Amino acid sequence: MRTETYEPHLMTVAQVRDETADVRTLRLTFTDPALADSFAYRAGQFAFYSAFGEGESVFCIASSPTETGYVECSFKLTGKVTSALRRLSEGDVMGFRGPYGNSFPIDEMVGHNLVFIGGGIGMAPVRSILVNCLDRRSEFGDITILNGARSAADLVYRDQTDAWTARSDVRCVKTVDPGGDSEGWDGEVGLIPHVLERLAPTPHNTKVVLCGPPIMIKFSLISLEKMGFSGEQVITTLENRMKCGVGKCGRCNIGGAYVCCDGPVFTAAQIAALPQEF
Amino acid sequence: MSPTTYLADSAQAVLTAILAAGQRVVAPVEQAGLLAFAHVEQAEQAQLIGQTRASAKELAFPRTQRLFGYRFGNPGVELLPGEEPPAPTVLFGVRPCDAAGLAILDGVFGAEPADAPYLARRARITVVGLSCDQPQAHCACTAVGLSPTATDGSDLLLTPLAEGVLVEVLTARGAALVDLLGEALRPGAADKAEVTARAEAAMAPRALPAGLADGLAAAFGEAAWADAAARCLGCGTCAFVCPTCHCFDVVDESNLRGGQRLRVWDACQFGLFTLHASGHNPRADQAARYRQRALHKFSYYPRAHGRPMCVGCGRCVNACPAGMDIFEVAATAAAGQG
Amino acid sequence: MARIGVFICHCGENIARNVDVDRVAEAAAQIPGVAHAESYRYMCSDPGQRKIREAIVAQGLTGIVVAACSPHMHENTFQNAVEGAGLNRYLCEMANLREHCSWVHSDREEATSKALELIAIMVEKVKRNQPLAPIRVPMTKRALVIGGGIAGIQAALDIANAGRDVVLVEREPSIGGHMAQLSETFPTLDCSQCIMTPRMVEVKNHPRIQLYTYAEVEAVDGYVGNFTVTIRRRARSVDESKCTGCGACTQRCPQKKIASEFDAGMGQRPAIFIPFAQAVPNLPVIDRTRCTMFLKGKCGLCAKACPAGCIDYEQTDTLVTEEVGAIVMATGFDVQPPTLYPEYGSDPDIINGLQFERLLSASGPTAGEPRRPSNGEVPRSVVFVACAGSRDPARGVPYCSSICCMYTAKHALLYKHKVHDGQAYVFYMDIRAAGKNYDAFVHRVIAEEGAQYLRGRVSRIYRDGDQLVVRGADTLSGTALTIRADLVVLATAVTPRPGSDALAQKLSVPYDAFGFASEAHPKLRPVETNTAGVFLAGTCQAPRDIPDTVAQAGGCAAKVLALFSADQLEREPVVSRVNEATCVACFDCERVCPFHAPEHRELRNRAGDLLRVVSHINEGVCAGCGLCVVTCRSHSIDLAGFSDEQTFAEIGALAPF
Amino acid sequence: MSTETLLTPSAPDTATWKPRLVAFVCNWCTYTGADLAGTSRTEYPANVRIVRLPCSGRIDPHFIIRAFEQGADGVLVSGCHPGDCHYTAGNYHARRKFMVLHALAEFLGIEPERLQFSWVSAAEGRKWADVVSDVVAGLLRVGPVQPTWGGAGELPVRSLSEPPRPVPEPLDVVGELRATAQRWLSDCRVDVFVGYGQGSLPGRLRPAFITSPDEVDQLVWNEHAVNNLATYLTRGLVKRHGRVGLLVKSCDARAVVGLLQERQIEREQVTLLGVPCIGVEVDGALAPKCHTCDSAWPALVDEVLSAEVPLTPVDGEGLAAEIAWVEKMSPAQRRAWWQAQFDRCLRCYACRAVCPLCYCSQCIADQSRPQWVSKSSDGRGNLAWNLVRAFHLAGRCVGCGECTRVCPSNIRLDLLNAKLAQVVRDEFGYVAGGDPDLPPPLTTYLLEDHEEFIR
Repeated sequence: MRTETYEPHLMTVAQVRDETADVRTLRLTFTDPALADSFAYRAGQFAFYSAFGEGESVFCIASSPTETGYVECSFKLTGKVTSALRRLSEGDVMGFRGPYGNSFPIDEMVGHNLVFIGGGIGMAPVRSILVNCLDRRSEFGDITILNGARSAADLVYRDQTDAWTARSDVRCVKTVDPGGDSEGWDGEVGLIPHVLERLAPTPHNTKVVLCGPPIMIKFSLISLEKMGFSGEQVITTLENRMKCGVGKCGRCNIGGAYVCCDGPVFTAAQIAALPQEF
Repeated sequence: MSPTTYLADSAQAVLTAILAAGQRVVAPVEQAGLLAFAHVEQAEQAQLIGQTRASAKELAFPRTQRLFGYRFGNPGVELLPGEEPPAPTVLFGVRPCDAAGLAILDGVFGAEPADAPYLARRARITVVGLSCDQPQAHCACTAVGLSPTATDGSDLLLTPLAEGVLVEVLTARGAALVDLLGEALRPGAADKAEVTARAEAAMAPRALPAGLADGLAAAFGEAAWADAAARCLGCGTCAFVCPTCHCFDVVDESNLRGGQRLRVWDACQFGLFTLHASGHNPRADQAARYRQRALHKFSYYPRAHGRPMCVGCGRCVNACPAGMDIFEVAATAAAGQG
Repeated sequence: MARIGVFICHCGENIARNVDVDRVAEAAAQIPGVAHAESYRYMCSDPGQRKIREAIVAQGLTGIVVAACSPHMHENTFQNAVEGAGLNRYLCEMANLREHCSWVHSDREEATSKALELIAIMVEKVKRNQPLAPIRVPMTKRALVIGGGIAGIQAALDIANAGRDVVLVEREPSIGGHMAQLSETFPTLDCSQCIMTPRMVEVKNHPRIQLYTYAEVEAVDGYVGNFTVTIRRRARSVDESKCTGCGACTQRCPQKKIASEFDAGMGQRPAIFIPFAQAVPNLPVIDRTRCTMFLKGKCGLCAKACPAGCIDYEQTDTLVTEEVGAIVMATGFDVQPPTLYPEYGSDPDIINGLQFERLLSASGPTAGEPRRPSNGEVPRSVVFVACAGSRDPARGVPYCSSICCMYTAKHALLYKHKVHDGQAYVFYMDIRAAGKNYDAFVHRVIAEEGAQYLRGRVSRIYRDGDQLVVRGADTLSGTALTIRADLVVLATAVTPRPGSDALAQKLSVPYDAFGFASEAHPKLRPVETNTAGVFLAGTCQAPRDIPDTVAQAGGCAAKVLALFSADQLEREPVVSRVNEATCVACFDCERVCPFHAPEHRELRNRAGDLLRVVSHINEGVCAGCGLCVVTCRSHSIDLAGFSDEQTFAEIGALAPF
Repeated sequence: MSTETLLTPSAPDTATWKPRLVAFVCNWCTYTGADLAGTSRTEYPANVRIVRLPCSGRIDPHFIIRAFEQGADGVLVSGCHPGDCHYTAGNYHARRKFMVLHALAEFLGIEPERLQFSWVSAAEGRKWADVVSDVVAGLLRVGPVQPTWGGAGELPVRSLSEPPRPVPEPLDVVGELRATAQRWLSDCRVDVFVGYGQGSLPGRLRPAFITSPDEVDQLVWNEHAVNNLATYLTRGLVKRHGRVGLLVKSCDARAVVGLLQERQIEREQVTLLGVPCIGVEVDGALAPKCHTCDSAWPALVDEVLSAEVPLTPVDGEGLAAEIAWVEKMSPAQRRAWWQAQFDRCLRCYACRAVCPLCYCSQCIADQSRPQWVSKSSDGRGNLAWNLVRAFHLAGRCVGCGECTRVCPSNIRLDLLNAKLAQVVRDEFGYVAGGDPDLPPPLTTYLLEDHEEFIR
């Protein structure tokens, strides 16, 4: 492993996939084969991605630990670094350092029914743990997946969502906000909390993984509470700004917690106990 | 380790001996009308009265630090090393508050996963503290559990007495330095209690209320923060002169040929500090940002580490363009809650 | 990474002689982001362009640098080639290896390394280029002509006859301008009114011309293709819809002794008057500054006299708004008054050329017979002074007024024709008679008509009893001259019409220190201005004679019609754009923009509440100079094609590669 | 190549050194003129690299700073002759900016040879070649830019052109101040009154925001009333409270004029209470700005506190003397002196935070596309930041001196600002903060503006 805290590994872009007009997935492989072998991570962890010359950006690792030989990230075009990352094509070199942070408590999830809810690019961390669980399908109870987006054009992982829908051992629903459907849309139309209430998963022996924009999280939590879920049953992630990943730079500090070290995965109950500034 | 103590003629004499021993020394000097830590070659250059405008943290945590470099190829990128840490240095004449600041930074940067660039520099610094015998109007070390003669963070602490100076050896690194100094130091002991008492008596009475950490945490939602922060203009002066503030930004600088990744000081008072790429800002106004600073220092940190993330140097109060006083604001906010 | 293709042209030997193109190609391939680099003998040739197109397709190139000649030479060529391969044309840049390198540096080593750096600079730029699309602006195919002299009339008729609507605005009560005032025209001696009047009538009757006389342009908003013009129609105090032009009112007016503007003060008119017999429209107007009704509140004789009841003392100015796509400025000239030089004094018998025209005109106050203003007698000796104010930087204007030599010769000739025994003297500096048949005309005046031409200046004129004494010098013979004259005619300098500078400001047209409007380019764009869609005809731009004016007016019409030939205006997408999120609305951009492109845009939330006002650049107006970009302190404005990021990247490539 | 030399070229080997000249030129005249030099085969030194921009008005001073950062030994800026601008007036505006930049560069000790300006028309291929040859010859004379400035030996650390003057006894206006504030608040004329209250450290005052008539006793006035309260007008005060009552000294009032001029506030939003001022204290002495202040009475105010103002003649030359002191140094000394100043800059941005005329919602120092100003608090970044700031305040700085008062590193920003104010006054006849209806001097031009510095 490297000795310097901030120096990234060099990675090769192995595949570029466009999820939507502004969300792209990169598949990265280690240029150093020794690292490739020793590298391990858990679902929910995040990493820093370098576009040399422009800087670093933080995203969760969107691939599952069960998908070996590479890591994937999905990111939305927002600024200088993401637009530089979008300029990369297959074979180009970029930087990667990680994994950082805690992870989804998959061991605690074993034996439970699972509900996975992702909104927009929030589906990226959900995908990691979801694929991880699907790869160990027999260890879990009922699995419900809800992938929502503002519009049909903004739905990420559409092909995979359709593949999950086709499976008989999970219930998978995709939805778009009212007015966001377009010609040929074969999913639900409605805000995620509403569709969630329609799906009405049982709170009994169930864990919920919930990721997405702050406003969606807020209203989904209200719905979940109404449906009888406790704060401990709902697991989500915080997406604070970060620069170091090791609890030093101060950006992701919320109360006593550093999201980069103590998170990014929190239960709704844990978040409720934090100062409300995220 | 119980401190070994020595006596010397004066702090100046100790400095002379350190320089004579061939050590690289950074000490307070007067520059452009202000005291600043700078390289000294002769003991007379050092100005051992008063408080430096900036804290001593810069030597270990510089304003700008190259984390690594890179050169573009076609195709590919070649990584280049980060900065070469400076030569071993004696940081001389550090006031107990500043030394305690370094101790706090050591805790932050040393906590796993540790910060290698900081530690690389820090490992080469020997801190020679200098007790404070003439506190400033803004000094408040006693309010945060320190004293004008506190030893926290120093490898050696010099305390000027009526006759000569008391040298306390506090760490192995301090002892190693003493070994180089020869006859400038005489083994001996003296009581610094009187010095401490006199200096403390000279300080303006400042105290933080009991239960501040919990009181502030409870006051998080108070509307009063907006009033408290009304004057604050959101510059980074308080953080930049603070011995314990350590927020930083990581930026790239590059051209066609390559570039470098730098760590530069940052401050939680800047609006962009927490701004998400999406435009969402968890701390959208100055009140929230000021609250973060107050709570981080006097609530979050103390709850985890049992001491404030403040050494009472009072620099932020003194330097604030708008007359903000964090002690005052924290006490008021916590009291308002009670 | 970007995938940039670099194509290096040998330009035959032009580049290859001083630049080692193969070595440059090899080195250029090493520049980060360059996916392809090659050199070719003639990049601009068809095979050369094909190489570019093929490489774009085969290698998926994202940007192109053609290292060849100046972009002024072939940028368009290569942009077209790039577009032909499906890449946006603005993803192509040129490195100038010929004009800026191989042709100016003979040291092959130096030139070669510079060539590589020039390429690196453009590679760095093109990496940041954005695909741009031409800006299309809808167009109102209707023209505004300001000024109803011969220039405006000609432009209006040419445009209207080509089938486009025209709005013609004239400040005076009648169109016609100065040409209508002239007696005969040089060198052919056509009767000015005889050739002018039919054109004026044609304007009046033209179904495509909307004529506003006694009207002025109050405000001009908008931009090429989309101007909104506010016109102030001044109150004539006469109901145009009812007036038949019978003239009964003018007969009854008690005020009869007002100096006639049309007669240049040589004749008189009433307070309600028709400017001249052939006026178009042939309607009276009340001069409210002189009318007893307006000055004293009672009179009303004209109203009583009017059989149609069309006198309206209550009439007010009205504002009309017209939408037009192009504007022709044809505001014409004035001549300086004859009182410019104190040493010439101010004497009724010292007049300027325009006044003499009226004395010579058959429709003038003296029915064409020259008479002295002082006593009405026919002058027996007349002194003409050319350059009375022109080419005199100290006291007059430094420029040549261009028409004086000719009209002075004409005056001398016409005078001699009317007063056979009279003597004409002409003081001149030199004779500028460069037009067709002009020089022959002047010679004829000297040789056949016996006008005495004296090369020299007049130093003093004073009255001695009934006559004027003119003292001057004949510099050819070196003698001092004293001439007794009955009349002195000064060819005073031609100046722009008062107020034309204010109008130029409304039109965003620059003007020179004398007030003449500036053309976009003195040689190649003589009728265009730097404000797109605004053109110049006639003497508002510079002194000139009638044939030149008519030709220029025709040129304006052609430009306007060419503009109107497309349904939409297509403009280069090199325009400024505002980042509304960071704009602090200081509007310094508005202050500096020569084209008035920045506008105030209101940002509202969904409920319609006003959040902020920010700057917004009107793309139809923006000329892409980038001045606003530099002026904006928060850098909330950027210029497409020459963005801050592109330029910074170029500078970043300046470090030795 | 080490990382150190990757971005900032290392000290050049003088034996093989060739000057690097960057030319920013307009597309229509100079670029075409350079084309003509080519078609005429007019040889000139190969040291020049042209960056083409549409107009000299597009040549951002930041580009020039950036070029020096990237190792240029010299920069040449060239556009159309006056009157020839393709865009009518771009070069006239550019001329004013360049005038200021030229003066700033000179004041900082940048050798004139390194920053050159010219007008070269499309017809002047020969002139282009001559200008480049000349400028390159000049660069050969002055030699390479030293990667770090300095080497000028012992330098005075600050000027002492005038002995510090004692601070006059403050005028007794507190009673009337409180009464006025109380009246304004009671009459609902204002929603908040901004004045000075007692600070937490002895002898310090600080801004006080009074929202209730009962609180006016917090208001005080004395020689420690240093803050320019106008700054708060653009810091959310209006949004938070509504109508603002503001206590202003004459220098503060000038800042309000600037804000009105630049449309940052509406006159109706703010009610100004003028306080006659005969000087404030900074560092135990009369503030430098007060030495030359000739007006105890602020302009533009709605009401003014009455007081007997002793006649205090303008005393000494204030900053002008210090500017002259800086200018007396050799360019190399000046450069070193400023280098020492800028080296201390922490990039805390207190200067920006207190400046009433720094109101951008996003400062260019915080922008990353492009990274206008290097974030690093070292020679490069600090020079760029302080230059950019000074340039942005040219013709706008009202001389309240707040930036210098608050600088934790004692950087003499006031000298930079005052120098540019001098240039603007002498060249454009303009003094900032005078007339809210005048256009700021760098947003306008005169045909007859000086251009002796342009070839």
